[in-house]
Amino acid sequence: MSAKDFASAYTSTWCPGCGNYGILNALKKACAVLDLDLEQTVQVTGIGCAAKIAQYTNMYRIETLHGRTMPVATGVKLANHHLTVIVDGGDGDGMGLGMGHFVHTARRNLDISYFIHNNQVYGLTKGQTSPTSELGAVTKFSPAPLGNVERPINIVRLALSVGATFVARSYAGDLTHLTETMVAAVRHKGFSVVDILQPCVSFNKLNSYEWYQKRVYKLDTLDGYDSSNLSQALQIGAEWGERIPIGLFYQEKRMTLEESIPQLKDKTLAERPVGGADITALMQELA
Amino acid sequence: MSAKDFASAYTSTWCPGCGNYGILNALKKACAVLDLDLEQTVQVTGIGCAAKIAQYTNMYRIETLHGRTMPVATGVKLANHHLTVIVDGGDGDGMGLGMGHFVHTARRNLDISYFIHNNQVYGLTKGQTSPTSELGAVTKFSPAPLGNVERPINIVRLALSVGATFVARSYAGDLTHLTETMVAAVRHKGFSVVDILQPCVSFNKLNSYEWYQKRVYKLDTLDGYDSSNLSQALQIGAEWGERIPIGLFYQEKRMTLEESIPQLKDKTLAERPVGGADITALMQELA
Amino acid sequence: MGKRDFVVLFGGEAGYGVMSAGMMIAKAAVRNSMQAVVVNEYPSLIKGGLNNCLVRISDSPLTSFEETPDILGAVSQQAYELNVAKVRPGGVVFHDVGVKTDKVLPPAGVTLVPVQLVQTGSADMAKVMANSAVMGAFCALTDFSAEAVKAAITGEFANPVVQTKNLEIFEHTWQTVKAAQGAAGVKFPFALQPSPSPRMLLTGTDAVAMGALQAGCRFAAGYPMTPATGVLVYLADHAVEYGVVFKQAEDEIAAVNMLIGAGFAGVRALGATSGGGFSLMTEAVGFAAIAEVPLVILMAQRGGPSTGLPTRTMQADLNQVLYASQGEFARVIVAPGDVEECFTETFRAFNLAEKYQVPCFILTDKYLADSSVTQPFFDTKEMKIERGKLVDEAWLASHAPYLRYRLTEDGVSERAIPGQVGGRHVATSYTHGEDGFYSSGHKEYAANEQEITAAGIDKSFAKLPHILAEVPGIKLHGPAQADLTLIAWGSTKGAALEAMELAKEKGISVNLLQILYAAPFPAASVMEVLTKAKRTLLIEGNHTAQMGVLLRANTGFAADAQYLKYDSKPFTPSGIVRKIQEVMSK
Amino acid sequence: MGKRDFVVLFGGEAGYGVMSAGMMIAKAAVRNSMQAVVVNEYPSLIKGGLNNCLVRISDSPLTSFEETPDILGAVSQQAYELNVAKVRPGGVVFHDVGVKTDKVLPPAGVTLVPVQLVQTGSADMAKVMANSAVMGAFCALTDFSAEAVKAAITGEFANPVVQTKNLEIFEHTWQTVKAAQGAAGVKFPFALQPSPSPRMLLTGTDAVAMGALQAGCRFAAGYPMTPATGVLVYLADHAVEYGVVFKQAEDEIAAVNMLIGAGFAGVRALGATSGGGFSLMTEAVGFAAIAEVPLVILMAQRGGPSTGLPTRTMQADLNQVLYASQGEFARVIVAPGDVEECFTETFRAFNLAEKYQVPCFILTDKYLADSSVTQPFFDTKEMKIERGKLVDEAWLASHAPYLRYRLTEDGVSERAIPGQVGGRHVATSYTHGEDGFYSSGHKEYAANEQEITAAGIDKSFAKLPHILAEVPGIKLHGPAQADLTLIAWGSTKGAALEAMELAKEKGISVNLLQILYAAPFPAASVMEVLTKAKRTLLIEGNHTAQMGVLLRANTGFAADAQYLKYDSKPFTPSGIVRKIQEVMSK
Ligand SMILES: Cc1ncc(C[n+]2csc(CCOP(=O)(O)OP(=O)(O)O)c2C)c(N)n1
Ligand SMILES: Cc1ncc(C[n+]2csc(CCOP(=O)(O)OP(=O)(O)O)c2C)c(N)n1
Ligand code: SF4
Ligand code: SF4
Ligand SMILES: [Mg+2]
Ligand SMILES: [Mg+2]
Repeated sequence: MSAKDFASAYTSTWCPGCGNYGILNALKKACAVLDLDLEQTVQVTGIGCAAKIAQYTNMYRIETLHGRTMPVATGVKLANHHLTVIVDGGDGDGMGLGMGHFVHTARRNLDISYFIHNNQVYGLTKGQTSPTSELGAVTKFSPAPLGNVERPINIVRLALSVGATFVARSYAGDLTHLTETMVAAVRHKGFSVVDILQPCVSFNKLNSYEWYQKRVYKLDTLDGYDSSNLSQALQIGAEWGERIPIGLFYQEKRMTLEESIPQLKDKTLAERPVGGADITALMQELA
Repeated sequence: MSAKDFASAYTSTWCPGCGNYGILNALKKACAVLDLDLEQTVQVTGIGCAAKIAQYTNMYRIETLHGRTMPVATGVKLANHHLTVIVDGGDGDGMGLGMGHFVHTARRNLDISYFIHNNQVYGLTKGQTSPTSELGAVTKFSPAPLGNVERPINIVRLALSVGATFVARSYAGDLTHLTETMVAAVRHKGFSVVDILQPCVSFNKLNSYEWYQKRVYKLDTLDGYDSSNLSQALQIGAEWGERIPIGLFYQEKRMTLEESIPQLKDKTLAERPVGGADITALMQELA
Repeated sequence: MGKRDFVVLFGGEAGYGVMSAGMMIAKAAVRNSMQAVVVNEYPSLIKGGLNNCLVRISDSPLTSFEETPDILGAVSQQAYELNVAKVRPGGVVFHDVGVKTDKVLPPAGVTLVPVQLVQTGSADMAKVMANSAVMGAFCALTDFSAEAVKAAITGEFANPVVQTKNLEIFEHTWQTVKAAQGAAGVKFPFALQPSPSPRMLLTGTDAVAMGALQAGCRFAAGYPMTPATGVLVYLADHAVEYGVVFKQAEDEIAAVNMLIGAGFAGVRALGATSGGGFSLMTEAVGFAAIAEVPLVILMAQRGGPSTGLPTRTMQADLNQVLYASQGEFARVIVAPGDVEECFTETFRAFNLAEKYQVPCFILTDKYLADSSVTQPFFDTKEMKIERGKLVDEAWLASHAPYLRYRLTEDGVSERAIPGQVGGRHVATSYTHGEDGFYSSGHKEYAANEQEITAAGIDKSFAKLPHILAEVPGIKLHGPAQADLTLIAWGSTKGAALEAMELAKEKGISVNLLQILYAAPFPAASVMEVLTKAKRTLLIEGNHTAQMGVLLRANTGFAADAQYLKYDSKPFTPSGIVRKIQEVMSK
Repeated sequence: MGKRDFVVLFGGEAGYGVMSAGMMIAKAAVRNSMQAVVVNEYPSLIKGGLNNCLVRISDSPLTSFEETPDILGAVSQQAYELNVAKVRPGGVVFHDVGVKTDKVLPPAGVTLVPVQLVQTGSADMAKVMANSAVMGAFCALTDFSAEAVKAAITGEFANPVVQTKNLEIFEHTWQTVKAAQGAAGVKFPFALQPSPSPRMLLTGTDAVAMGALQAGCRFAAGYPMTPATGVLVYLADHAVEYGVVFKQAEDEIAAVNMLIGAGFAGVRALGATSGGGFSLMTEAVGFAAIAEVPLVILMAQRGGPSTGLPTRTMQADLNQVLYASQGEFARVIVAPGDVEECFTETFRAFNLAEKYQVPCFILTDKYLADSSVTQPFFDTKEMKIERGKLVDEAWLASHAPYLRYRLTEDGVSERAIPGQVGGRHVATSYTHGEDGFYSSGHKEYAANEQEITAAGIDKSFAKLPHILAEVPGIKLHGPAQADLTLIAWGSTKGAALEAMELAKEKGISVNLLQILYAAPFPAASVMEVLTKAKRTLLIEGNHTAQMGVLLRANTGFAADAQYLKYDSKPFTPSGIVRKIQEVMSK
């Protein structure tokens, strides 16, 4: 199958030039490279511009509530762990309302791929500060002259700190890199997080294509970068300013939650018959 | 004033031997050392055994909802930043429901002291797995033989990763150390987190006094430990097993949220008069 | 009228095992043809607070709490002081020798018997062993079969050392009390004989969990919250045998969204929480509804508002569940009145959730969740799994293009689940068209956004008459015609049923309209009964008569009188009878 | 009857500035003694979806939406296609030259005028400048004062380059259209003349924010959610001048709990959200209630359920707000019907929240929040701050020991705030005694736990009659006696008022019962009106007649007829009149 087989019939409503187009294209390409079985794939999204991607793809999809992708994806995966589960959502969605879920999902290590469309702003609600907005960022909620006074969250560092087993960053303006990163993330058996730098042409005038283009560099251009070294990853992950590293920061093999549950050994829950349970033993326990 | 001046008139209902007694005693002693003005101090707690501490102290107190100490404390502090704000809550309260708030409160860096009574279990609800429970821990929600399969949260490391400006660990069984740590935390201008190892004699048979006694050692016994070095703190903070470090991991001076808001320069919000606002200019804007 | 019941009350601080003592006495009774009710009351404290275990035993059906002990066993000072006034005249109080009885005197005609209940030895052990001493004293003072109790003790303690130790203490206390007391005592009035068929002593909690397993529930997610935790613990404990996964979530928001994920993926899933946790689930309830993902949640009420009284009972959360989440959509709320209904209606809820693709709530309360009653084994033969319009790949292949949200007469569309060939679609929390696509402002939808919006809401409400037609919305208990019709719901059923019998003995003919389904509201069946009612008395465990308000809102009918109770204690038959007499004397 | 209004509709995809064009026309009119209503409609998309800006202008009061344009300006194909059918006979449609008009023909008697609306030059600039072209064409075709519009343009653009450019385009388009069109046009029927006193053109959003500032609100916390975001943006924008702190929270749970913290510390605070965010605030609502911390929240309804239709209007969340959170407690819900009430009732809500120490909700909707109307300057002289039983240190000193939750006749206790000497206490989400201490099972409380539980709930409800006595629960509009009484609430007021006038012209005497307070429900005043009503028509923007149900539940009264609308569009006077005629013809 080719990338176009992964598109829905609907017209996109993103702003012309929005970074989400790049992400959608990369995702479709990645699906083609992975030769994903559409019937066996579930895309879970939140609410926001980013999350609308579910309207433009064509696997099984569930567009959840703002901030609740992680638990819905967890439910899907535990119900049928043979499914490929891909999550897309915004930085607000994931790092605002979704923060608690993110931390806990990371430590659980389910085999889920999480693509965060990080435009450092609340797009769909027309431009408020996001948890990843730069210090001083002027938005509708943090007006000039002061701007944002809360230290932004570095998604890569956070993901590393809370136990994600695959942590990468990519850029919506680099289709090849993003496609490759997505492919690797889906192939990774465990919780993979990709922080995708995504220009929002309408509400984030600061972090533009030009801004990123000047700063972004690839980790694999660093001599001897070792993606199995967590403390190195944490250290380089902290870099954000004149230079912004993209690539695979860290990958680790750790047992997934699904693997650790004996009930999921031979069958998925979805495969088990509904009904036919014999509760006699339970009744006897109480007699 | 002495420690007993900081006690309420009510009988405690903690189990005999509970680590919360040690924490309460240390808190009262710390209040005495700090010579806290009770009328200018607010204790914010959640819901759980730990949170009941608000019933046994006698400053201004607000016993909030399970998991919501951080935002309530934030509201109190922004409303009246001259108040000393102390937060007490359980590990479930803070790291379960409260996780998102914790991360965001840390990055905001308000001048609040947060004492987490970490008994690695849900005490008040009679023994379920907490986000800090050990791997393999057998509880009502993670029964034998499997026990807990989710990687526990290391509060110290998490606090360091998300930007707390004072991060310490202490132990309910060491009154002196705990008192000193609390005193330093309250004196710190910024968000201070103290992870307090607290035996729960009723529902956590694993992490007992004896267990801790064998493992706990003081950071200041380490040669050249430098509490201004974040990466060292992160590294030592990761230690958890045969040896468990306690003490001040990290301290940093950073502008607090209150300090960054110009409206709070001369007066607290609570001091400003209610009423008397002149909205003529606002009306003119719209005419 | 002969004696209806024999009531035992054991009291003591947590740790003395009064609850397990009560349960063992009840087990001994139930295994020997008796009917029993066991009601535990305890504060939201780990230690120190008073635990009461009330056991009512009879040779005829018992359905409720009634706190008039024939015999009180008080392990501690508090247990004595707070309970002694409740003892019936002619009753007996045995108490630990350490208890001072001079501060609070017993009622006239009540005998005090000091007994060594707290044992010597290590503090914790001494306390725990107290339960066997309590049982020994109880048997000695009532002539309740020591053999039956010893059998229960033997069954309870698997560890042979503990078993022997407990039996010894039981025996020793029995001997001592027998020797010392002579005449004092209150004889257990019923004849024990082995039950011909096995019967359970089970709680609402057990029954809901068993109903879920019977219904093929394979996934549960939750966060501890009294009094709902028990169901989750039950499922966790039986997860491996029954092929169930229980996931403890970081909060109730995560829990309910995990359930929705599992439901979307085609797996039957159960959540369990109480008011505070349900508050956090509010938003997701609407999501499940608009995405038409089946959802089943046990909502066990406790004392409120807010954190309130975690371990006390109330029926004050009906409105919360009725109206949770923004906007309007169909939902099902069933409020079982007893453990049997907990079982059958939980089972039914799973069917309804899938057939109608709606959120279903099982509304219980602390009292129902925690109290044990005698129950014959459930007959599960006729219980049929129904998954409604869950389609298979063959159907999908012959009905392309598949429209997940096809508009139909009954409001229910064909449902495909991930993994099926031909069923791909988008489920969404947005208002959407038949294919799930978001309707607002997209070119493809802009022209008919208004129609789509209204059609989506109509679709949801089109389900209601169909649901109403298949559920037992109400039950009428007692005579078809009566001088007074009680209106009650949920756990109040038990006390109301006993009150009905008591009233009959007093010459008042009473029947009971039990409202089993609060949503969809069974207005027609309710009115069929009420139009025939001579006089009505509404009984609810809350302040604002929530069911009464719902009744009036739906039918215009207002009850003649109300008996509202919101003091954190369950209703009693005697309390209801008093109210009946008051109403009838007007 | 003469022409009542002149209606202008501008349509185009986001980015063309049709909303700002409409606002400038309205400003020009309002500054020149006209009354105007501006209603913006846009989908929940950033770009691409159709934005409509409807401007109604009249020399007499206008209170509502009515989509029958005399003139339509269509910047894009979609704007033309989806709007052209709405134009009144005799009306004019001007459209960008790029629009193809052959696919959808205009109604009979409507003239089409092609105009170069989208400008040349850089894509973004070209779009933005379109608004000046739209205004130029509008003035040319209607003879609406170009001078007045140019003054509005000059006021709008501070940047001189942008200002000049816009004025140029305006002028150029005006000239071109005038030159080319000759006779085509529809004359603006009212005479403009400078307004004697300044009047605002303001939205419900502005009015709520201004009411809060007038009330001394010093703190706000929130998370963006359409259509509530505007109030937070307003406060953020004016924070420094008015000594207010606005804190963006990580979610709505944090927001509401920050508000509670601030309220506990004695600061007036405002939250603002819509249904989904309010769902997340549910649990804290009960916390504020039981801890008796004042809380004020703007709840702006949008299309539901769930994420629903973020930018569309509905009145379907009344029940959600009425019953949010477990357990039972007093709350206040006011549903302003227009911008003036948004201002006055927001102000009042802050007083009520402190006087009665209860949660207060201001219930608006997308339509009210976003639409602009003409409003004279508010007269604030009589607006008095009332903080109720907030005590001072002198009082505390003379009333030791201080009991924060003292039981009183009106249910309100003296309130101390941190920092005060002598006021230390514990506030809690648990059921508690008068001193705030948790009551369940503690030795000090065990004996009277039941009394404390019931007293706490009674205390909350004791507040209601006092609140009821001081709020304007209802308003009766129109004649005291009428053939038909409309019952409406919230933003429906505006359309109902105009419908009342229209009906009068048709010879039907109609009045309007506006229910302003949904809680406490003003049953007595409502019934005073309704017992006199000859016939009643209930009008609500939802499917289940939520206010009608509340009315029936509280009074037994059921309206004779209902007009329910839940298609995401606001009510119109003409729609209501049609319904009135239908009802009266039965
Ligand atoms: C509970 C809740 N609160 C608020 C909203 C409103 N809302 C919709 S999208 C959004 C933020 C979008 O920001 P982000 O997640 O970064 O996505 P983006 O639009 O930038 O891609 C918000 C606040 C909501 N839908 N639900
Ligand atoms: C929303 C909500 N969910 C669940 C509960 C029930 N609950 C009360 S305390 C508690 C956990 C206590 O654990 P922790 O915070 O670690 O405190 P501890 O009792 O161990 O000191 C829970 C789950 C609640 N009160 N509110
Ligand atoms: S607002 Fe920003 S993120 Fe949203 S579609 Fe437009 S450019 Fe993209
Ligand atoms: S249950 Fe544990 S934490 Fe709670 S009081 Fe008892 S020992 Fe302490
Ligand atoms: Mg974003
Ligand atoms: Mg704990």
